[in-house]
Amino acid sequence: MADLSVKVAGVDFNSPLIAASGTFGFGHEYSNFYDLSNLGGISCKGITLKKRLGNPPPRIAETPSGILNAVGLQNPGVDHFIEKDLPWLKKQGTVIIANIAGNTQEEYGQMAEKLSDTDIDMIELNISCPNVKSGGVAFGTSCESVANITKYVRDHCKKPLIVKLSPNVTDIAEIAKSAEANGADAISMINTLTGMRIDINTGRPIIKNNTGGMSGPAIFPVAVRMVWQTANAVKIPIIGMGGISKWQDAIEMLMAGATALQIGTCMFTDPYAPIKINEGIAEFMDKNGIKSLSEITGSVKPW
Amino acid sequence: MADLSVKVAGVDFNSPLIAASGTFGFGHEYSNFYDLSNLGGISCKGITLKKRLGNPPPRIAETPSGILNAVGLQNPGVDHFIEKDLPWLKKQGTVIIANIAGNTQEEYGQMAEKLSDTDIDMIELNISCPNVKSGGVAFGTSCESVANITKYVRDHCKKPLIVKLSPNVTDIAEIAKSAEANGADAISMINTLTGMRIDINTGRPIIKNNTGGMSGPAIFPVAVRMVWQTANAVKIPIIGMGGISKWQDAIEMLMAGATALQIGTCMFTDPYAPIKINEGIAEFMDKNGIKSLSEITGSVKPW
Amino acid sequence: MMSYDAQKFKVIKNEEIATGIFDMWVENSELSVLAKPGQFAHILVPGKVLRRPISICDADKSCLRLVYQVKGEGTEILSKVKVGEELDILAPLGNGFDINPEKRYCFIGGGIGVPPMLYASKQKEKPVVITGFRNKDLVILQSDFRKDNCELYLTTDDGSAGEKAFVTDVLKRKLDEIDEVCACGPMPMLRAISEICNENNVPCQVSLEERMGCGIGACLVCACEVKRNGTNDYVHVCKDGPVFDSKEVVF
Amino acid sequence: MMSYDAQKFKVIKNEEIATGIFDMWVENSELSVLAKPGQFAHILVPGKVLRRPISICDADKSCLRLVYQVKGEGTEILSKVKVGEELDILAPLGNGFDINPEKRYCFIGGGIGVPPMLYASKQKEKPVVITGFRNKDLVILQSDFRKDNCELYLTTDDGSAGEKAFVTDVLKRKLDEIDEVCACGPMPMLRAISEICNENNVPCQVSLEERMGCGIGACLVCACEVKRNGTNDYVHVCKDGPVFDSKEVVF
Ligand SMILES: Cc1cc2nc3c(=O)[nH]c(=O)nc-3n(C[C@H](O)[C@H](O)[C@H](O)COP(=O)(O)OP(=O)(O)OC[C@H]3O[C@@H](n4cnc5c(N)ncnc54)[C@H](O)[C@@H]3O)c2cc1C
Ligand SMILES: Cc1cc2nc3c(=O)[nH]c(=O)nc-3n(C[C@H](O)[C@H](O)[C@H](O)COP(=O)(O)OP(=O)(O)OC[C@H]3O[C@@H](n4cnc5c(N)ncnc54)[C@H](O)[C@@H]3O)c2cc1C
Ligand SMILES: Cc1cc2nc3c(=O)[nH]c(=O)nc-3n(C[C@H](O)[C@H](O)[C@H](O)COP(=O)(O)O)c2cc1C
Ligand SMILES: Cc1cc2nc3c(=O)[nH]c(=O)nc-3n(C[C@H](O)[C@H](O)[C@H](O)COP(=O)(O)O)c2cc1C
Ligand code: FES
Ligand code: FES
Repeated sequence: MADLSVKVAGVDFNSPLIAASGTFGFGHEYSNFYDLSNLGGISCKGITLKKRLGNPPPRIAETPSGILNAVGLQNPGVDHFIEKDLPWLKKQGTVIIANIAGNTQEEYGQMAEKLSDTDIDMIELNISCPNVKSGGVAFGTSCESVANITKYVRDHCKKPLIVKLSPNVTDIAEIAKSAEANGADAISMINTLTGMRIDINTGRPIIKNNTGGMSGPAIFPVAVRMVWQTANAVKIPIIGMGGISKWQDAIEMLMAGATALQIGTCMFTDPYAPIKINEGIAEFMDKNGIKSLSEITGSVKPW
Repeated sequence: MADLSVKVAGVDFNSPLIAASGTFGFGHEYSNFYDLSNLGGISCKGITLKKRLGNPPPRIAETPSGILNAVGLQNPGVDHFIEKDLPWLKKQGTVIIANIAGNTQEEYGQMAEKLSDTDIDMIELNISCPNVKSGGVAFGTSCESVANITKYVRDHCKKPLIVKLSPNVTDIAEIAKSAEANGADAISMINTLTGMRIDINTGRPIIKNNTGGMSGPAIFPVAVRMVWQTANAVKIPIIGMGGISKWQDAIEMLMAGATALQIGTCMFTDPYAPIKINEGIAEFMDKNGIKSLSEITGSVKPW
Repeated sequence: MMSYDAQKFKVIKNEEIATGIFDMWVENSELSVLAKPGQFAHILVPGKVLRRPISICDADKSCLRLVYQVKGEGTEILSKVKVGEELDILAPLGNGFDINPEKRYCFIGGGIGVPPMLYASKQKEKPVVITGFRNKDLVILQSDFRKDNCELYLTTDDGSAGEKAFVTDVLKRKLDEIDEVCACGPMPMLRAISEICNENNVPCQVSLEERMGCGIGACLVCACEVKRNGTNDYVHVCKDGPVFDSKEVVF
Repeated sequence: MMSYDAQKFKVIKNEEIATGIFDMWVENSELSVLAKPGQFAHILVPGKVLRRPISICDADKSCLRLVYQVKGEGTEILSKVKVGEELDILAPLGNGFDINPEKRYCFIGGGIGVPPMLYASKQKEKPVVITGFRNKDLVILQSDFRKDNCELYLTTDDGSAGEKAFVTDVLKRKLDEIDEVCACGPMPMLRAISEICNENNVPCQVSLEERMGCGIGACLVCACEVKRNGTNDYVHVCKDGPVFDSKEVVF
């Protein structure tokens, strides 16, 4: 079978598919379906300094070819994660990425420091969560704030640092450049597009948070476009995501410029999606005589 | 049957459904399917000062529950429109809106002046077209540029002025406020979300323009969210659009804050969509004892 | 560990049994035998991104029975699936009812909450079963319960079938004869049942609904507020439930 | 003016006639009688936003015949539509071939461009028909053309069926016997045919493909570059075509 390994910011992944933060919890549940080493890595549920209850339900709605969610970063807090979840995760034979979110710069810094003293493989800076009141996406929507937070966390972080970008911006390539210039080792993109659904029978938003983050196949073309624009603007590797649900999407996202991929929503549709996507990628490589995924990354030939 | 009329910026529409610019040409073709007075109005294909050939094909691609297009404003120019198309359109018993796009502020102004001397009903300022090299979306992505162009055109325009907003921005409500403060009589939103698809067999973008504008059901939740945010920020009426494909969507968009609606892509799927959507709206109104669509506009009750 | 593609079920029946309510039997002997009362099936409706959770109404060695009401687009599509087609279903999921062999039970179902009570009631000899519906057009599964030889009560809000009463009216009459209640149905009904049980010191298990993503506990979307050790917390319907101790639930 | 929901066609046949190529007959007597050779049908594939344009391969008083190749998701779904189901089809659309009763024609089809030539060739008595395919697995409609009593040529790129030749090789041999050419197939083939025709002063009509939106001329997405009166312009395959004078087309 084809060699599916990729390297991002010095870290080796045995497959390009990483479980997207928030869709895979801390891995326990999906380990009932398959060996987690089938995944290149796991980006854990977004964690905060202190335990968070998250938003009241309903937290999810369906949309044409997509979903909206507003979980609101429910998580047990960074200390619990380090003590209870990380040790088990590290035994699963896959790269473990901590996805962190803070209310303040200092909180991000504190978490990065705590995690730097563990054997976590990478840290993903979530400055793009649209579903929390303070912090969240606010850090991710201007070049200046992205520059500040990236620099600050970089100074408190000894691990490879991924900055995860929000698509709810006018010029994502500029934002990526800010992250790159201030110490990001990689970019991951895209987080969810903010959306809303209303139940016309009750006149109420379906999601209690009113708005939610859109993910799934519907957003795929936006993600491909943004990855392409960003790949043309930065030199650091990009972990592409947003709506990937089949192997063809994976190839397309790599062609647009991604070095590795994350998948989330497609696992709600089919928990075995990562296995099937990997098989499809391998077949495509074999059929086209492609030895390494790096040959595909960024290979799109624009007109 | 329920009263489907709405009023936007002093103009009366006998139905809330307006054909979205670029999807309906100048109406001739669809008049083979039904009387155009079934529509509340027609926003004509975007016109420019001089004739434009538009982009080379392919100009369209399919995406999950949506499409990408990059027609690039192919049109015969404003003079041809006024002379050849407008007279016929004005006889169709429906509101006629000119959608104008320019390379420079002056071009917009010249077109507005020419159209002000005709019996066109309204002018829609297209500052959000993502598929042309100069002008286009550039005018629509910062508050300052929106303020400038709106003010300039306002000074050259004697017709009710609609400003059409791009969703490819960080804060659409702020942009709407700029348009309102500078003389817009109404907002129409959203134009297409920029996206990209790649043919993995050729490694080429499917659309010759590389990127295209995404429309159709996939973008509906983003449109609803943006209309809701904007309705909370401005007092002028909003013409809501983006992915409406069934009567339920129409009600939802009205609840979010729209006074009238535009529909585009859904007519590619079903040319009779406007007829069916109007029927559904009327039934909903009858069933719920709603006398006027103004009762529905903005009636969402956020949590 | 489940295996790749193990979740294929063959539809062997899919019929309307009351206005807008369908009775579907799906076959997969490997997974059906594992089903416990109160668990649910997470059904992939062709063309949809999210699966639909439906309670297991009954199960035998080879099949699951799922009784569902057409509500929106997903169940509409489901109702058109033909016998012989395959469905992708994750099942059985969640924790079911905890049924003690020593105790006397009352199983209460309201509306589309009635189906899971069938499989549950089969775990006991001649249990009390109370079923409530809005009106006669929505009455389902009566002959199944009767076949099962239970003490069956039928109520409707308008008296168009059975007794004109709420399930709680019947419950109050039977309190002396039972040790525990298992209930599924609309929230107001569950709240009322729970209050009666609490007042009378009768343990009560309720099966809850919440919109779901993964269905297995990973995405945290199906949150349900509970009070445990004096503090409120969110647990998850798909993994921690759908059955909860009614005392914990913040209604 | 067409009427609301007039565009429902009933599928009465949908069979694979060569590897990945399907022969579909759809019934709607009101619209089928209007079909002219070279026009197309715009088919709504269930679940898809965009319709799929397919040439009319044949037509009678009540039915349209559509022969299509499974390429992507839409035609894949189409190939699974069952007899008896209804499809929403806009047809007939576009301008077909302009066939002069006085002239001798040569109809040329390449690959999946062969189907529209069947209906076209039926307009003439014993016309020359040249069909070309990549290999024998993709050969279609030979017996239909033969039934139609035309002078039929079969070529394949690899010689696995008929003559190992390009359609242009045959065309060159027949030039003396014909007055006009109608062709449909891949762009390189059409370009080659067009060049031969130009050199020999034989008029040539070509049927083109382009990705479509509305299918009726309103959205301007199906642009095709032509040279008219010395300047280049975009016309539209759905409304101005799909058949064009090959001299105008900018290949
Ligand atoms: C554990 C559990 C067991 C259930 N058992 C049954 C049963 O046995 N029979 C039955 O008829 N119904 C049952 N339901 C409710 C059933 O899941 C919904 O009616 C169904 O999902 C609606 O889908 P739809 O496509 O018709 O509606 P849509 O409105 O199209 O659904 C849109 C989305 O919202 C979700 N959704 C909508 N309503 C509900 C709801 N009430 N609960 C959870 N998700 C919802 C859908 O799953 C889908 O993701 C159960 C729900 C849960 C959580
Ligand atoms: C006027 C006309 C007549 C045609 N006649 C036939 C015919 O008789 N038999 C036949 O097999 N094919 C014919 N085609 C080509 C056929 O339309 C495409 O093969 C088909 O649309 C592919 O759809 P898909 O869902 O399989 O592919 P997908 O890749 O899923 O399609 C995605 C989108 O691209 C469009 N698309 C993809 N390829 C083409 C193409 N070559 N031309 C136009 N649109 C395309 C689709 O319509 C759809 O909108 C014709 C095309 C045109 C324009
Ligand atoms: C239920 C849910 C929860 C999520 N939680 C997080 C999170 O905690 N942190 C984060 O960075 N992204 C979160 N995301 C965003 C995903 O990681 C991902 O960026 C997005 O879903 C797009 O990818 P997809 O279309 O493959 O799902 C969440 C997404 C979903 C659907
Ligand atoms: C083929 C096509 C051409 C378009 N051309 C224009 C245009 O000329 N001017 C404009 O303002 N919007 C144009 N649009 C955008 C639509 O008017 C509308 O904003 C968008 O499609 C979202 O609505 P929908 O999802 O209902 O199609 C075009 C859209 C499509 C699909
Ligand atoms: S649905 Fe994902 S945790 Fe319950
Ligand atoms: S497809 Fe719309 S103009 Fe041809």
